[in-house]
Amino acid sequence: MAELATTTPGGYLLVLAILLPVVGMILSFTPGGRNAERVALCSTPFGFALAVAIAFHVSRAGKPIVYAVGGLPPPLGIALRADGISAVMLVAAAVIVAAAGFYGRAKFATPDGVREGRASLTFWIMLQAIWAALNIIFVGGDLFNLYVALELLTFAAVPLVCIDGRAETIAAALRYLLFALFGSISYLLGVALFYGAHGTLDISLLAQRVQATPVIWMAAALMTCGLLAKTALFPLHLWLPPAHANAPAAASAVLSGLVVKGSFFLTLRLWFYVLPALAADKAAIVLGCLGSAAIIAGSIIALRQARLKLLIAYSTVAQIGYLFLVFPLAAGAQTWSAIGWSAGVMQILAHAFAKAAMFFSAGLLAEALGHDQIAKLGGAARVLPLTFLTIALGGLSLMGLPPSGGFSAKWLMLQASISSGQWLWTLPILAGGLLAAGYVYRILAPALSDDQIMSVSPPKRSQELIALALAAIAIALGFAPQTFFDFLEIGRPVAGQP
Amino acid sequence: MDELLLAAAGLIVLAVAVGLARILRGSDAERLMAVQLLGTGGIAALLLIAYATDVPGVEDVALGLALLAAFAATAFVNLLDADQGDAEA
Amino acid sequence: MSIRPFLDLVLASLVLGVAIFTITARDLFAAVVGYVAYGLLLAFVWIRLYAPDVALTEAAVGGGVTGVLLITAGKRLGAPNVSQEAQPGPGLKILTGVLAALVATALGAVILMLPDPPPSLAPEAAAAIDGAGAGLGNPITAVLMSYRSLDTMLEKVVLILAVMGVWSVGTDKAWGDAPAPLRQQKAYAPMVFLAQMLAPVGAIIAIHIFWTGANAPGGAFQGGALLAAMWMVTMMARLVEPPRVDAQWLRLALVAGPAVFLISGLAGAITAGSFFAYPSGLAKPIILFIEAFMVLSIAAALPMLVAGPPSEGQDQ
Amino acid sequence: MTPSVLAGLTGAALVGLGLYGLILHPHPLRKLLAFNLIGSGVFLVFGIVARRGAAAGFRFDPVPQAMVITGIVVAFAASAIAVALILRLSVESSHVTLDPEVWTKPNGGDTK
Amino acid sequence: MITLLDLFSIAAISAGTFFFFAGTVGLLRFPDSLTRLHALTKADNLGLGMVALGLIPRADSALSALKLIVIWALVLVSGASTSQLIGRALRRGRK
Repeated sequence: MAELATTTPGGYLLVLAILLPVVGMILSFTPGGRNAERVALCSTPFGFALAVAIAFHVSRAGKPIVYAVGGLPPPLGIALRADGISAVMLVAAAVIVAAAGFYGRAKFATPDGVREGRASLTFWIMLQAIWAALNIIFVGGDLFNLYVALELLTFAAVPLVCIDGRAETIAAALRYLLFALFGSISYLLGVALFYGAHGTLDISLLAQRVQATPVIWMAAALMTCGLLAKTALFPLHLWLPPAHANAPAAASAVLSGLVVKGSFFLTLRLWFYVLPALAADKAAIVLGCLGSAAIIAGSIIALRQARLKLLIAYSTVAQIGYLFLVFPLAAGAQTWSAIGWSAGVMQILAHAFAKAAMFFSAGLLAEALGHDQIAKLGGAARVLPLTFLTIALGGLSLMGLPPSGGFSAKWLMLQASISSGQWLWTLPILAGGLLAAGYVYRILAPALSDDQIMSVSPPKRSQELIALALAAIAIALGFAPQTFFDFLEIGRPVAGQP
Repeated sequence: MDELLLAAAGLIVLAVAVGLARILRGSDAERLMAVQLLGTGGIAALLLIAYATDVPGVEDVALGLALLAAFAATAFVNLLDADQGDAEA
Repeated sequence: MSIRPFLDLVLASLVLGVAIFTITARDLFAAVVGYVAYGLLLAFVWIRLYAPDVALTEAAVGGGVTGVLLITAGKRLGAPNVSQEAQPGPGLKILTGVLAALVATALGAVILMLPDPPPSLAPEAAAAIDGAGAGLGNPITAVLMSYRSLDTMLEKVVLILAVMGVWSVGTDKAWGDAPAPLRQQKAYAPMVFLAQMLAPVGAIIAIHIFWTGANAPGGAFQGGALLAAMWMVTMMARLVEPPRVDAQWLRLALVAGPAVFLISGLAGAITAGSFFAYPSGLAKPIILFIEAFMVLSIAAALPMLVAGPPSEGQDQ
Repeated sequence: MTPSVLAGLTGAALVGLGLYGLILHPHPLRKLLAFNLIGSGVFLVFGIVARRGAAAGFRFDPVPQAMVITGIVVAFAASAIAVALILRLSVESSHVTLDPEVWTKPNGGDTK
Repeated sequence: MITLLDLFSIAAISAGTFFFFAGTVGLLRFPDSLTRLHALTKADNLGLGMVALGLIPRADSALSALKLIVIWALVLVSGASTSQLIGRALRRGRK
């Protein structure tokens, strides 16, 4: 385990991946104005290159790459680590942030004749801050460092929700903030107990030291509870739909596609990396049940929404539910737990790309039609064919129809639940798919009808293509080769094996 | 001797804390007075603790508190009389 | 027989009493005032826990700056739209009470169960303090600036982000303008006098606390917070006005701390073989150099957080 | 009872108290106060962990104390953002409430 | 062994403690805001002043003694100004 505390080749890339968006933020903020946009957009290719380079190093080493910050290894210093899922998430974040940036140019470019605009500056800085926070979450190896990252993520996400300044969006942002603050403070309390019990916050050191004591159970419960509030798992989902539905499309995509995944990623880290020593079958079942409830409740409420963006936001609530099935399905060291693990990561990725594409499309549609009432979408597909193609492709993945990333994820989940003998989990998985088909049909059916509809303004082709590209990635994930799943296994701790 | 200083510190804190009952019932200005008294008493108690125990830096905490007590009171007074006269406030 | 246990008990019950008042008070403003008093009392608890650094931070931020922030907000919101709020029903109250009591009891029980002997990084920190550490007498400064430098740098980024977040809540039309002054009318003579007396003395004290922070309790954050308080006092006396949010010097001051930290962190890769490492022998001067800029950033950030978003027509 | 045990129990009580206020108070500023109470309770838990960790000639373990200082700064930043939102909400709308009923009308936009 | 200086300290600190008590009693028992304010300023200025005075002989460095004096002066200045401002606010409120 000592190898998890000392710097490995390529480890310096982890620091650079974190610092690039931080530097970008500072360079955007100081001169302000048009610079913010330039810096943000210029840094995305570099960030993507860094993420790919990290993935390359991880796959070549076949084990996690590590960097001890300041040359000071844990427990005193902070270590950064990237394993298979970190690398994959880094790449996904870079792609979606870049997409949101280029998509958001249409709305958030500083207008001519203005030196600096409120909404533009906020958008470009917060976008980079979200990116920085996510990168830390993906490679952070220290629970307190991860707390700072969680707060960074919150402070960046909340202003995006109320960027247009209507009272309704401010209330949504405030509610989001309060939920998120509760989440972080609960997480922090758990951190305090971890430190009190074992004198370190380094994930790999804790994994060796943790024993199933009441202190650790309490810490785990508090941290999980906090992270669930931030991930908006049912029944702590109340803040999500108004927040995600009211943000501008470019921001919604990042919030729904990436930000909630940040806190989910930490939940994964907590249970699979820090606490493998806990025989946590019951806790896993509780999380699985909450996930199932989220799938059913979220989908049913989504079916009843009148506004497209709210429908998509409730669909996020449901799709988050699937993620939590990972806990019962990937626990332990059986052969099926690897399948469950792959399914969970695949679901994160498929949903991230599909949902970002859907929100982009919803934004284009609202722009083009002047509203996003589902009841008034009659014939819209003829006016906006590319946008509806994107919605259809994204919907395909959400429903879990082949070929798509969503299908792979759900198929693997079904496999894992059957081969592990936990066949009850198949019910919410299948029911969720049917309900998703229902709400996607609700969007597509009127749009494909023969009604006449006038578009207020034609959508920008480049924006449509960006959305389509993301949807295409969600579909392409369905063709992921076995090497991809092997890559996800790198660094996955297996209970019972040191 | 140190115990004596500590006892004095305890008494002072207790005394000014009883004064906090003014927060329970009183006008806003009186609430402010109670907090101001708590601040001053707190500084006195901190000084006594600084001399009675060996925790380093307590003097500097008292110094900071003295600075901040004035600061909080200023803010408060500021609002008190912004209330009056200025209807737009 | 010492009187300390008795004093501790008194202190704990005071803290809890004021906390209960803050939660249960009818009047919003009374609750806010209670919170300020609570912040002051907490400083004592920190002294009892041998944490003067934290006590100073708690006094400066918990009692001082947060107090001003909340007092201002409480006053501006005023009473009318508060009391109409639907009060939760008794059933919900009991349910929540039970839940809160359960959480508190479980937490208390768990705290009593913390392992004995307790784990600690103090020996490692003591050993490292002369080595790669820094040569700093104050172990907390060493932890903040050396072992956990990444946290500290990010925390300053969080502050900039928070300033940006607060500014972003303003209106489009007001962007670039200054926040509303901390006081509407012209200040009275006693206020001006106080600010003129306090600010220079306070600035000296702030610098003293920052400077001793290398070896004794204190440090960049505490010094910066005191400096921030002094700037706010002068703004409340209308001796100076809040700056425009697009002022170049303000932006530079805000980013100075994290930027210098970042640059020296990057330079560490060349000069000391690792990001955020310090070349041996130069650690202390470099840390003080970075901290000086952090004081500047903190002193700029806290008042801007309190002052709120830019406000229209503040800049004729 | 040692001071650190007492402080720890106080911290636990503060967390419970704050939780009660956070859930029950309808007014966002009161919720914010409650959140700050929880925060200080959590910091106290860090404080006792630090105090218990006294070793090697130190009266305390510096690592958790440093974390508290970072935590206090972050909590303040959070309060500032929340206050800015609350004040803006009170300007934009006659009622300062987070009641979802008011805001998630199907039509969004206007609340009347 | 108790020296003369110790006696001085004890006397001064006891007096300081007394003034804090007096201040509290005044704040709670006096009939109106202005008289309560009056009680408060006594505690502020004299209470802290006596405590600081009592501690000065015990200071082990000139800097420590200076800090005591500065603290007192700070509280004196801010107490004087704020109580005047409070008084003004009270009077205007009453009109």
